[in-house]
Amino acid sequence: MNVRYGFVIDLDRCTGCGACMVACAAENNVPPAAPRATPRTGLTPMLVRKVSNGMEGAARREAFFPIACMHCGNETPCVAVCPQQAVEVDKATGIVVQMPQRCLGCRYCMTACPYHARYFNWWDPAWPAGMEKSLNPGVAVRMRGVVEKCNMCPARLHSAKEKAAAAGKKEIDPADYIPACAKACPTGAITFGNLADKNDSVFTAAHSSSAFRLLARLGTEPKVYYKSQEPWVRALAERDSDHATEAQHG
Amino acid sequence: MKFTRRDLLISTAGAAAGLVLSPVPWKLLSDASIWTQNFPWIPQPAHGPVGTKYSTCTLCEGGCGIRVRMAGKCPVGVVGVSAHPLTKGALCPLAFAAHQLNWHPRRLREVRHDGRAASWSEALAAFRKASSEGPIGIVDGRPGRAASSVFEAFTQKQQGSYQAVLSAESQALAPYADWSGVPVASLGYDMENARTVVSFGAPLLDGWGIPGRFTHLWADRAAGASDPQLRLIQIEPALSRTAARAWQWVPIRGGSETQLAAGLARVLLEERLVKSAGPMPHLTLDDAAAQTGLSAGGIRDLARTMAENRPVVAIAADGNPAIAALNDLLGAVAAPGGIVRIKEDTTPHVPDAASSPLRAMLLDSTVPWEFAAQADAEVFRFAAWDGGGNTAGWLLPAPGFLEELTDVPTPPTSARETYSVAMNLAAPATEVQSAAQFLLNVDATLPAVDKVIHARCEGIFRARQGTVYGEQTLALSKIDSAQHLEEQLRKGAVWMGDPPRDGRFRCELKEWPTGVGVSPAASWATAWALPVLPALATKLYQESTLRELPVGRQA
Amino acid sequence: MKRNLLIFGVGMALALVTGWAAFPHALYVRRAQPLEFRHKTHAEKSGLAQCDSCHLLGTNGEFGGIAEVESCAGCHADKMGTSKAEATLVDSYIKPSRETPWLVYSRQPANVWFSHAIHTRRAGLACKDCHGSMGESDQQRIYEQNRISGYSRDIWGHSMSRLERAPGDGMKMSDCEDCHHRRNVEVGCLGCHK
Amino acid sequence: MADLLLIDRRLIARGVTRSSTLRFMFWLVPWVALVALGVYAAALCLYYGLNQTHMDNRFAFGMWIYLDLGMIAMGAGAFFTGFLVYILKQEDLKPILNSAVVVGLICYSGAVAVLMVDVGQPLRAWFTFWHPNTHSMLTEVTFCITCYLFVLILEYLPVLLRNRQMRKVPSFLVFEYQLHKMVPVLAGLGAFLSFFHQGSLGGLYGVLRGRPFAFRQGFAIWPSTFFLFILSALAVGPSFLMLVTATAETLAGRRLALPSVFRKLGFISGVLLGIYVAAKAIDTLIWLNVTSRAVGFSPWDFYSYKPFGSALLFLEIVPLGLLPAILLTLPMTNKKRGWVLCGAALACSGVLLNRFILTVQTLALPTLPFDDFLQYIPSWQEVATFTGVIAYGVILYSLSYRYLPLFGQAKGVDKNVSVG
Amino acid sequence: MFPWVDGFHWSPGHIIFLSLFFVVVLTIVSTFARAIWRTASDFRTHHAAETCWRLNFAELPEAERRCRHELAGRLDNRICPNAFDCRHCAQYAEFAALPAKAASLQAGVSFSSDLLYHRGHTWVRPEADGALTIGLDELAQHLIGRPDSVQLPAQGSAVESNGVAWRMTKNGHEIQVRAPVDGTVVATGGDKQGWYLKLRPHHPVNLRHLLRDAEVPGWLAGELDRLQLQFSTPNAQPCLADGGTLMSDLMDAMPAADWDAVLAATFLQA
Repeated sequence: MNVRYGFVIDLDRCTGCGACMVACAAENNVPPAAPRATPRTGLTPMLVRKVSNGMEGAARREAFFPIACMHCGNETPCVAVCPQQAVEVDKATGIVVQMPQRCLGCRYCMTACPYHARYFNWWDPAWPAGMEKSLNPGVAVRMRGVVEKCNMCPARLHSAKEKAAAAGKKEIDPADYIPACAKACPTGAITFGNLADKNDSVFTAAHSSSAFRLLARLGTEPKVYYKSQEPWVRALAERDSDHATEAQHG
Repeated sequence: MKFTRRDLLISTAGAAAGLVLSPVPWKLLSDASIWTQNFPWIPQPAHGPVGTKYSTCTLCEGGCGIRVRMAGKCPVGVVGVSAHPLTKGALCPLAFAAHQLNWHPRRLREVRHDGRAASWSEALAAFRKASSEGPIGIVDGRPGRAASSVFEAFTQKQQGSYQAVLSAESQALAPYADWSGVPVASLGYDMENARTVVSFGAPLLDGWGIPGRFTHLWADRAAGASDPQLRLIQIEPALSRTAARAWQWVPIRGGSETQLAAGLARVLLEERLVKSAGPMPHLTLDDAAAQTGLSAGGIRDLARTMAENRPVVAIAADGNPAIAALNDLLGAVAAPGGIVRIKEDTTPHVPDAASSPLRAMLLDSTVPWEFAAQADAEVFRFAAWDGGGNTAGWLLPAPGFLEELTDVPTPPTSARETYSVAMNLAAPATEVQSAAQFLLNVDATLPAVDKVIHARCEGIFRARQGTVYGEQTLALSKIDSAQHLEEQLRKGAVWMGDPPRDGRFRCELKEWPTGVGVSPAASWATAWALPVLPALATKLYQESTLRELPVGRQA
Repeated sequence: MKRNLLIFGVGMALALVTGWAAFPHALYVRRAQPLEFRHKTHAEKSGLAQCDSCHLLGTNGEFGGIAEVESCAGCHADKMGTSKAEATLVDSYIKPSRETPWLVYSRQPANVWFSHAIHTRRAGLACKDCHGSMGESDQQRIYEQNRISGYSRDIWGHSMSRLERAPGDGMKMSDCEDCHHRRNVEVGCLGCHK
Repeated sequence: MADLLLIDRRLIARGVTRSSTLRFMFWLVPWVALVALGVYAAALCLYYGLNQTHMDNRFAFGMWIYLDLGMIAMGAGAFFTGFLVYILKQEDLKPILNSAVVVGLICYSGAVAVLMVDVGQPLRAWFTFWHPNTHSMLTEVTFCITCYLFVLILEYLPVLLRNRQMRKVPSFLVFEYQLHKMVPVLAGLGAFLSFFHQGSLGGLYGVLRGRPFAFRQGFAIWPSTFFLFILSALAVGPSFLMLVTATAETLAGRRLALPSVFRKLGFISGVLLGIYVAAKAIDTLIWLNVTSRAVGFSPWDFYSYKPFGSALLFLEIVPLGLLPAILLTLPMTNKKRGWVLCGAALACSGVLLNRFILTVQTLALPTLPFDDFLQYIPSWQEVATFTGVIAYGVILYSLSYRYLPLFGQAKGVDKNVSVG
Repeated sequence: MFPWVDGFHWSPGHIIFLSLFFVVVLTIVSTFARAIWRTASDFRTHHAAETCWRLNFAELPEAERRCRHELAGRLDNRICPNAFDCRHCAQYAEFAALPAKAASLQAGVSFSSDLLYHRGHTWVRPEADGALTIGLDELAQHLIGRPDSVQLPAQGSAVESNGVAWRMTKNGHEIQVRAPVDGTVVATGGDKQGWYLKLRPHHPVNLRHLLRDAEVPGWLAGELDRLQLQFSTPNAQPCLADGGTLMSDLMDAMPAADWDAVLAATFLQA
């Protein structure tokens, strides 16, 4: 059956706690920041950004946008530009896969990505002495000089597959494969599932009236949907220019 | 014929041609790139299969259920347990990287005395000497644990003093305890049944109480709705994380919570919005408005909203009595949706005062690093991580995350009594001793932690009430033996008691309190008692603009 | 002219000899296994004929890999022979229950995810399809490690040209791909990389 | 020292006069120093990784990519002159052909060298050839530039072998003769390759649908920038050549190319520039009114961030596009060496500005509604590498000028005393 | 890149791209290989020397490329288009018919009229037995004096016209003497003997390209003028003894002069 994994993120439920960011980093063996790293040189495959309605005082509202790779389904910008096929759209799952072992670090994909969801390993990955014992065995550590991003926690997909195979089943149990960010979200703001399956909760959520996608008009068919009841958030996301200019960087 | 320069050139050309036809350049090219794919200086994860264990997080007293992935004796991943009755699978952001803490650069790795390396035997000798010379004060950051009863047993035998340092959440409940005589540990907030929650600066959505409990409640019943089932009103000077997502944010002048409470009380009483006739605050509405920076109308509207959407409960970030009084006035004490009694025991709170000037103090690893010990006492400080600063006295490496067998009693703010056990799943990263173990080495007649846990399990089993949430959810009555219960708990299950048959209690309030509570700690630090943060916290404060690094913490 | 050709040829020959004969020796460092383990003996004498009697597959399909020292202790709790290896096994590994630092011929790098469960259970491959006749081996081969990449020589295979290779001799990505193409099983990068 | 003087003298062709060895060495010293610094900076980047630069996840491309685009545009003179001489049989341009080849070689080898530092994993760069993604403009660029570099080397070889000492070896001399006979083939090949990678460099940004500021519609698989880049490269190639020649002339204190050559190059450059400017203007209009609006961006917002105002757009098209085109083509200005050079300079800076806008401004502009406009100041390592490459170019050109017949017929022309 | 390598697609775009690439690579490689091959065959077919000479000739300054008939005063101004090989000159007969005006040599370099001269300052004397003796002319001898070393070709080896006849070294300068004619070496002499090589010509000998009679003084006069110019560098002593003969062994006499240039010009090196 045709699987298209995707996220639906309910911004109204997001408290910006950052659990998804930490859980993602822990699951995928993302190293802690190098001493000189900044928000612009860090490694945050899942990044929560704070936005506001630009008002001051009691009228001020703030919301949080969890931003990961949008796993674009059409004209995927990064796939087309990679000179050596280090990025591909996985046929079976629709996951946009970044292969650090193939990557030569030209960073063309990063310039191509409108969501800035791709990150370059500016430093050699390093952990405090002994902490490498706490690394997730299911994920290889990336090396310096390559691009990485959200691959939808492949290690979890792998163990789900393995479990299914051991049980002699062809299809994995959806409960066995939930990416770290979705699993970690304390308010259930991040939901994960198969967007191609009409019975899946994310399908209905993605097609609800309050659902939208960032930069949808670029036509790249991102597989990450956002939901919000708050008009100003939706206006901001749809780049209603007078909001957009006031919008603050999270 | 001699070998000319020309010949050299030609033979070199030949060699070049030959080299191209040999594996050398190609294999080297291939191996070089493979080398770049596994740089030898890059750490690689361990080989071999991984298992899963259930337990309870002990980083704070929230008592969240955790599922730990173990590679051998090493935790390699932490996630929440969705079956957990209190947290429903939610964890604070830092718990997801908690398994890194044991290798934190500031992990205490050896016994230190006045900043110099020392040995456990020396520490033991010094403590024995001290306890023979005078009373010992033991400070406990999380009363009610098995270790706590070891401490109490020791201090009773030694005529020392046992003192508990309460978290902000417990402090907020202290006024009710003082007015009603019900111990703080027996009180909680019944938020599940509240329609309006008015938070006076308490970070309800940012790790307050049991991280996940209220966020879940809020997410299910409030998030995004313009007319929600649960109204969260945040009264706070700054637009905090909680304020940002609250139904209403009331920005007031910093530290004027008491005045606002008084103002609200005045409106409630004057407009007869409450049945009970409590003491009238002296502060006038206009003064309250002036001092809080709100308009009188604003305070009035707020009071009306609170009165109209009952049950309502006001939550203080600290032990501010005025807010407790406000709750009493609103009828939120000993009422559904308000402050409730979670068990019927009436054991009075252990007096904090020391019998006589203390010869030495033993600080448990749960005591916040900021705690100031009695100046002239010799300090035996247990800690898993060095909070920096004080080097005086003894610094004793305590077990880190998942390195110690301990139990987790009912977390503050919980509306139900709970009990769970955290096993020592991880092999200690260094030679460690818990304070309780240390005391047992001093005096072998004390009850051992596992004995106490065993006894408590039997106690719970004898009471025949409550439910055990483990691999499957079981009413305790279905469990055949105390051993079985203990096994379940040791496997990571949590027991949750039923509400007490009689939850009634009354607060005797003569006059409106004017005292100001102690100011609360910075927001996410309240959810984080440890002096250090997991390495991956850099994602939150260094590699993104999501949070500021909490004061005095380091990743 | 002839002379030039001769000199050219000499240079070429030298390069070829170096490249095909000397280079492989220089490239790989030879290391001995910590113990001399005989698959054959274990299969015949102790009836451990099945690979999975020691190399277990977990309930969730995770592969146990090489047997942990406990399972050896099952029989080798005490010395079963007088051989030196036996003594080493018991004294330096079983008694202190220290894992034996085997050098795994078919060890793949950290970025490779290979599920034995999927290949044996679903694809129905036999162990020897990839590992060759490891099971009948009476003698352990010397372990050769690439000085640059750190890989076992089995990954590239023993012939430098990678021509005529037996099963298990050569476990590069291209070898996996060949097999996948033959059975037209298509898995993307995610299928084998982690 | 004496030996050095002797060697130097023996390397200089008989009958031509060059500045004294000492003078030449003094001239080289600062450039050598810059190269050394550049090599050191590059080594830092290769050893410690690209954290030595001030690039970041948003500014994933920086000064170096700009250098590459700029240099390769300037190097277009090499293939274009070859094309004019050997394919279009413009024999009168032959005298500057060698000089053009050297300029090309410098630009391309420099660009490739910088790219090797710029990528995070140089040791894996060959993967691009082994597992090419033929949809990627970068693949096209990599393949073409690498091939063309070899072509340039083959074109440079004859020039090199004509050195006075080299030619003493009969086999070298004959080889030079035979290779030179086949240069037309190479010229054709060079034209083919350059055509594609000049274009692909434009396509590099034109295809980025994620960057509405750079994204352009196009024909077949190529966005309009593909063709604009080819045009602009063709236009400035000769201009840059003229500037180089003129500089060499002032330094050498002698005429190296006949005024007719300048006039011809200027005219060609001017005409092409005119076409380019027209095309560019049309393209910009289409982009302003169709392309960027289609994806929900109001294009003038892009110019609302200082210092990148719409003035830049005007500057690029009119004073640095139209004006030089006129200067170079109008008979009255085209005849005057001064005007021609001025036009050439303007044309070159116009195209350099175009490359700058495309590389730097594109990345600086926000795409997400809650993004910021970013600043990026290169680190000293980046600048040092940059200048190092420039210095390398100067050195290679000086050496070639001194020891090789760069300006074929010019030798006979005149032999007044040398200054440079 | 190849069908058996990961990432190869049987899609038109991919195939077209790669085949174009391979065509380009093949063109580059074959161009290079072809140049090498042709070079080799030039040497095999003994065209190499001729090619080298023609390339060098093209590089010579005009003053050194003047036609023999101009030297003989038969013409006013003519640059030789045939690399000094009058055997292929279409107009030779026509010009040779014109009257010559013999130039007079003031500085005493003598020459004999029974010798045929080559512009590379060698002379050829046809012997009775059909062999050709080759020697260094007087001007060259005066310049060099006694060479430090002489490398003569082995007996039986072939010498090609305008190729290297033999090599000499003097004060660290290597001198390649161009062969005036081609043939096989039958005997070798040296500076003591006054001649260097005896050649047996390959094919019926044609010495039309060598200078004779009236052409020689004109040519030598030009050469002397050139030397005058080249020696008139500041720190050079007067080199032409007034009225007397040309000083012998000038290389030792005036080390300061730019011998590199002088020798190159004298022996027709570019």
